[in-house]
Amino acid sequence: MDNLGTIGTTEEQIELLDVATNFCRDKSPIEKVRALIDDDLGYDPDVWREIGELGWLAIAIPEDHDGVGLSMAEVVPIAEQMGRNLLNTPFGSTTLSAQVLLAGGSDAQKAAWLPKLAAGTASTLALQEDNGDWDLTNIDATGTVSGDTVALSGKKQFVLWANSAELIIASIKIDGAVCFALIETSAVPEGALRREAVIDETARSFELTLDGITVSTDALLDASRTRETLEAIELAGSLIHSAEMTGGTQAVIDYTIEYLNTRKQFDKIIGSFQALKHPTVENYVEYEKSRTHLYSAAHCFSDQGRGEVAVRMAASQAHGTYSHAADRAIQFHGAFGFTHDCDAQLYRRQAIFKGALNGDAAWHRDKLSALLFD
Amino acid sequence: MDNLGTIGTTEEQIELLDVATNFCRDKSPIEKVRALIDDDLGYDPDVWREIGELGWLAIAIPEDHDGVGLSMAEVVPIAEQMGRNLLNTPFGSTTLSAQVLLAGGSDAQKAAWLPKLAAGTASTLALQEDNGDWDLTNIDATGTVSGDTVALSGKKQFVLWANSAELIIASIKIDGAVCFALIETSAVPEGALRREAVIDETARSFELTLDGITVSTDALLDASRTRETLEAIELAGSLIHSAEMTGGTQAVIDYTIEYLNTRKQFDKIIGSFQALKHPTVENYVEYEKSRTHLYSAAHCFSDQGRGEVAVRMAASQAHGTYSHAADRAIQFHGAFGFTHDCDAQLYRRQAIFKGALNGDAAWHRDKLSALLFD
Amino acid sequence: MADKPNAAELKEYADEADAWFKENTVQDPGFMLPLTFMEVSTDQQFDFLRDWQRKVYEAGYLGASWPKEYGGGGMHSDYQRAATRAMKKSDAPIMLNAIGNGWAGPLILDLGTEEQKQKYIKPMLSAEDIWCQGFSEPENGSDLGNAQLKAVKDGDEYVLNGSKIWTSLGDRAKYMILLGRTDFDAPNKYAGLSFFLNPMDVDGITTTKIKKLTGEYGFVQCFFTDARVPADCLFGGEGNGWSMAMKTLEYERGAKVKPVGGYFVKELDVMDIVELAKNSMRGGKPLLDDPVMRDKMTQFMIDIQALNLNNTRRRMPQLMQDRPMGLPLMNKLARTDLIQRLTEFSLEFQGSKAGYYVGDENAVDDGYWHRSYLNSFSATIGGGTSQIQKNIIGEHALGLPKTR
Amino acid sequence: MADKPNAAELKEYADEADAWFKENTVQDPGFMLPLTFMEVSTDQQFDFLRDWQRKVYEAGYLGASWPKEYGGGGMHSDYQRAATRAMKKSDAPIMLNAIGNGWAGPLILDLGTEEQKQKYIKPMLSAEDIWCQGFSEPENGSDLGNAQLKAVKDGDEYVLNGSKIWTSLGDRAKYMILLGRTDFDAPNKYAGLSFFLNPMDVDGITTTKIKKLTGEYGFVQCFFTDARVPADCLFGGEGNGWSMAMKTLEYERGAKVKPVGGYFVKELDVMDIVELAKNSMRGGKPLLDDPVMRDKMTQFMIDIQALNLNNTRRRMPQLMQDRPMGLPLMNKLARTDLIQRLTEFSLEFQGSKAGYYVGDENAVDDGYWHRSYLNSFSATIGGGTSQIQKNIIGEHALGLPKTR
Repeated sequence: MDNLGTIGTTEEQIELLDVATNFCRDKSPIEKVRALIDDDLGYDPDVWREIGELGWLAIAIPEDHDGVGLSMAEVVPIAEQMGRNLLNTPFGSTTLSAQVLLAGGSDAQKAAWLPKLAAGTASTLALQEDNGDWDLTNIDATGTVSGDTVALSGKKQFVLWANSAELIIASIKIDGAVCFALIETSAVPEGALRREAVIDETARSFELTLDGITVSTDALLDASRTRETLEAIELAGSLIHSAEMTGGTQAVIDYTIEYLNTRKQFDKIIGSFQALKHPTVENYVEYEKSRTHLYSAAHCFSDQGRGEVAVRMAASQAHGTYSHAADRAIQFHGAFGFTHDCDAQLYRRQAIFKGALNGDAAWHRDKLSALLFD
Repeated sequence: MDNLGTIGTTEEQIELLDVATNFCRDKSPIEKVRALIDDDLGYDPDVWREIGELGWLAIAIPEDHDGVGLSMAEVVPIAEQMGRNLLNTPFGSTTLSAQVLLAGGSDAQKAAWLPKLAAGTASTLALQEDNGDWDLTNIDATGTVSGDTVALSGKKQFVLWANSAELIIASIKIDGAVCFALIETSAVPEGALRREAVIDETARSFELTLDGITVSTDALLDASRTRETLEAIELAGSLIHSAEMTGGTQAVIDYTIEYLNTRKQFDKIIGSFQALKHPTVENYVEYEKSRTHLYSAAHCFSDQGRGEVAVRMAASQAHGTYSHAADRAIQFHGAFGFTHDCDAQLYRRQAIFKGALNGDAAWHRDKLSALLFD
Repeated sequence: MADKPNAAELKEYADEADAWFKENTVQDPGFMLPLTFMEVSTDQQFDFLRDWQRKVYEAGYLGASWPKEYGGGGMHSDYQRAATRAMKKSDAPIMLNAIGNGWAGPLILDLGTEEQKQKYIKPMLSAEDIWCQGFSEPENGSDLGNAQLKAVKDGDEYVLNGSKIWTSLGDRAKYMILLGRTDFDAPNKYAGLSFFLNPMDVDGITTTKIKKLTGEYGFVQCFFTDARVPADCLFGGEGNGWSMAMKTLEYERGAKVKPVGGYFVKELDVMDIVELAKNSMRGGKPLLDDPVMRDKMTQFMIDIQALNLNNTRRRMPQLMQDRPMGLPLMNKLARTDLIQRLTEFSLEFQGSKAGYYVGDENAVDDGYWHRSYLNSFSATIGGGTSQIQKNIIGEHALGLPKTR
Repeated sequence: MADKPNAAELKEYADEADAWFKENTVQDPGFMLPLTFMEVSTDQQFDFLRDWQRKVYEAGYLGASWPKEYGGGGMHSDYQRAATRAMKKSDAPIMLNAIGNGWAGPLILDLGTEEQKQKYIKPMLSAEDIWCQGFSEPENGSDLGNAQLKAVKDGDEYVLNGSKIWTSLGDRAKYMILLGRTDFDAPNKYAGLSFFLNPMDVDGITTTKIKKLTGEYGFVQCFFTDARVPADCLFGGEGNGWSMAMKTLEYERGAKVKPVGGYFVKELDVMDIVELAKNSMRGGKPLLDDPVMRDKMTQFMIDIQALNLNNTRRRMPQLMQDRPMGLPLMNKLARTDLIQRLTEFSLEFQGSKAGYYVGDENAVDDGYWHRSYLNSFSATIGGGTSQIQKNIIGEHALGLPKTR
């Protein structure tokens, strides 16, 4: 198997890890996370502005588009720490949008949007549809070209942060071929966006009705690069989600350990019971494997062949581990774990949501098996 | 799902359970089991004679063939207790042979052999070949008919107890169609039987070279009933193996509990450590599920549709549970578990062997899924 | 003791019951009905279930085999069983008054005075008096024996101070079976406990709702501040609280329960999951064509069938000779864990739509599976966590030493 | 301290080493070579491995970075690492003298006297003196601190009485690192222990072979009956036995081990299992076309890759900031459990042929997989069972309270 990757770090990556660790911890205490659950916007605009000022949205954007000119590898520690602190913002969707523009955008489109995104303009993607399929090419939304305009129709689900994005990149089919349309939210009619009730209460997700929206043909991504664009979405998306899930896994395990070290039953600290200690150790071992796969995926990301194997391993490991660790976190908190006040449910719900957005562990294993054995 | 079975017992079944429980415990103490490992025959001829005298080999044979006229349901408790006490004899292969004759034998063949088998003549089957496949129709051994004789060729593996059987029922292909030949071991040339080195040291298994063996065409089972014959082998065989495995599971769990209740480490009886207690409880729960499936399979055995579902559930549950319980038994016995003197390995090895003979848990699940979902 | 009916009599009764429930069961009241008495979160749900229980009782299909003189039907328990089967057949809603009918009622019938039976049983059956349970305390979720709620005798009253938590229907109940500490100097923690049939409508008892991880309500925490209750609420005598509590747990576990009838928890019908799997698509193909999913689902079917058959085998002593306590003790652990794994697995069927939750028009089965999965923890945690169940089985069925 | 070589120097050395091992490694001596020093069961295997170690040592590829004055090569450890890599590349056999080179050697170099270094190191490297370990006792497999072997000072000798068990090469070793109790009245069980570099060729020491669950041999039990050994065998002083023993365990765990070079355990090459899977047929089709098997194998690949990458990440403090002890402590648990599950899984590939065992002409890969699975328990049990590893990780990496 010559497509198994290695692991390594860059100086910038580690510096960003240190900065992000402190920033996310300071800006996203759990009280604030819970307060934002009941907030329409769902995040703190000041924190979002600071994220932009820190240049974190520009990291993986080339310098000639006002970016920092680093790679997705340096995005990973930031996304990881955001996930760890449930600091949920349009960071992921905006970063991913930039990667999509880089993969499939025309020079004009890049020039028009990348500097904006690098500077902190929120953006998002509209990919999923009602069939529940993770195959991004299995879509029914269409675009009909007449002259230099494209009339869109169909429905998109799980359009994250659409309430604060200026740009929505939507997948559609034109004459049966998948392509992508850049939709400015200013052009989205009243009521075309419906906030969805999603399992992760810290996220904001919307259903977008395309009917009645038209875009100029200039707003279509390069149809000849659809394959590269889809790959960018799958791989960059999986990398970001894996980072967020791995951070969340660390947090939910630490949260559980904290409880096991303080809660008493039968006059004993419950962490001394092997029935709780050993499964927690097992989850911790799986977490370290997640983090190893994550930084391997970051390291190999741009490496043909190895990149996809590493990313899918990271995604599969991260989702499976996050789900199980959070599931056990609820159980091990006993009756308190059954309450909304216990943070365990926040992580469990997020693990479900991330898997739904990005493909669950089984899905990535299926893709992996072809890369490994065929 | 109208093919899910129920559970029930017969009076004879429960009486036999009581008798077999005592008989097998008394006749097969572990010292004797270990002594027989180094014995060529592999079982105690006196015990075998007693089994015959008890009529246990006649249970599922109709009265008009000198049988008891009960069913496979009443064979189950006996096979279970034999497995529980590692009392390994040609009982299973002989019982199965009778079922095969009943399913596919001519009146003459039944009349010739069933009374013998009922009276304690050992018999066995030759089904497996070198392809490792559990699909009994995937065989290469052939029979070539000329006049009223059939010349056999090919090799058969895992012919159990061939050293003491008078009859071997071998699957072969004649003109591409699977059928079965009755081979009297008296007609097997010198050196055609090679004792195999198998993982279960309490079993006796042989490779049979068919080349040079000829049988009369009268010794072929009814070719028009091959499907029924194959089904009898699969289902009756699985039922017997499931019973033996379920008995073995009970024994290996009891053996482990015994150790956990006596062994001390760190000045504590190790059974008080949840790291050992809880997995043992989990294995015990699975064992009770095995036994429930087993007696459900016995109860539904002759019930069209439900029978196969129940038997395959029993086989899958029994093999998976036996394997895991014995695996943990080795581990939980610590360094002693790593020795040949610890009985845990006897059970672990038998679980591997039974799965190899009868199809492992995954194989039966695969068959089940078609019965349940298609 | 009422006469055992002959087959014909029972058949006739069963047919009547089937017909009655077929006619009277409301399948969809227009809002989600709780699957268990622990999930009643809205007035709408409460009122509906209370009315339903009364209706069933008045039709004679609840408490049919409880003594006539206290409000029961006085019939042989075979009749009640037939009625309960009829409820199941028609998928009728749960009986609301679980703690009353399932815990307090059997205890009172078993050990109560004539006066107590007269006072409590009938209104309990008719759901006029709702009961709740006050065993757990914030600091002693698993360690009931360590209950600290203070109950001090003062004349012909007890003065209660402390708090109870995880109380289903605690804000709607008229009575609570309460475990309090009357003696803080007892030789051991159990000996200091006493058991009360405690009225909730007295000064000094307040409740606050607890929001569940599902986002819904269903439990309350009860605070007792110098609450004064009549001394004759004491049940079983001072210092016998632990044995009384253990008895109620036995009734719950199904040991020597008089069959009041009905069910307080609707078992999730696993066949619904098979349906979900059959109707789910993945990559344009039915999910059950995916061999990995098929294999997992098949394993679940094997587990489900085993637990269903166990319920029959539990009544077959001839197949329980070696460890008779095993099957009875393992049922809760095995079933609640299986439901948890199964409902979790059901999310895998939904692909990206697993991201939706109760309340979204696009959610699969209105989010039923997510809700069921999250609610499944109440069963793996409540009534002794799965971890504690394993101790119980290990110690009482397998004879392994205590963990302490 | 020897100089660190520059890239060119190292490359030249590495090329020489590669060439030497390529030329001198015997892949198939005509009998099964042990994968670990614990599996040496026949004279044939022992003699072969002893000769091989001497040959490697004499070629300068073992102990290359140990001090010249005691028989080492005195070179920078980068050279030894290059040599060890060369061994791996050529899949060379293991180094036989594990306890000597891996445990006793580092301890003696670390804390021994000049005289001890002169006496023990060279013959240890050349495999002339084989060493074994005497920590475990029949009654104290996991609880080393409770060792009871009695060591009583008598003039200039110690008199030993007791028994040691699970001693690899115990019947072939010249020395044993032995944990004995010199003080039965010590304040705690640890304080009574002392550590000896114990000669095996004295009267009163006898050994009996232990048959392993594989059917092979590899361990012995050692009996000490009034065995008299010189007092200067005591190492580290009376009462310091526990800290000496802990030090050797540290060397084993890889902490501050001087790289003697080579390996004592051949890691099973998981890619062999992929090969097995690819070459296995089921129902006339390649096993890896079976989606369920594919999925399981893929999961194993994810686990394998994680553990392999962990070995690199362990040397990256920048990615171990939060729980620095985590990765080092989990390695043994994770790897040995994985190998056990993986070798067990490999039996599933074989269909009915899984029934064969070592010694049958029809056995898949001569029964290698069955043997590897059964042998895997020596790693999940020896050196602290997986259960004990979880305690260690829980307590030392996660800060959870002790279980007692």
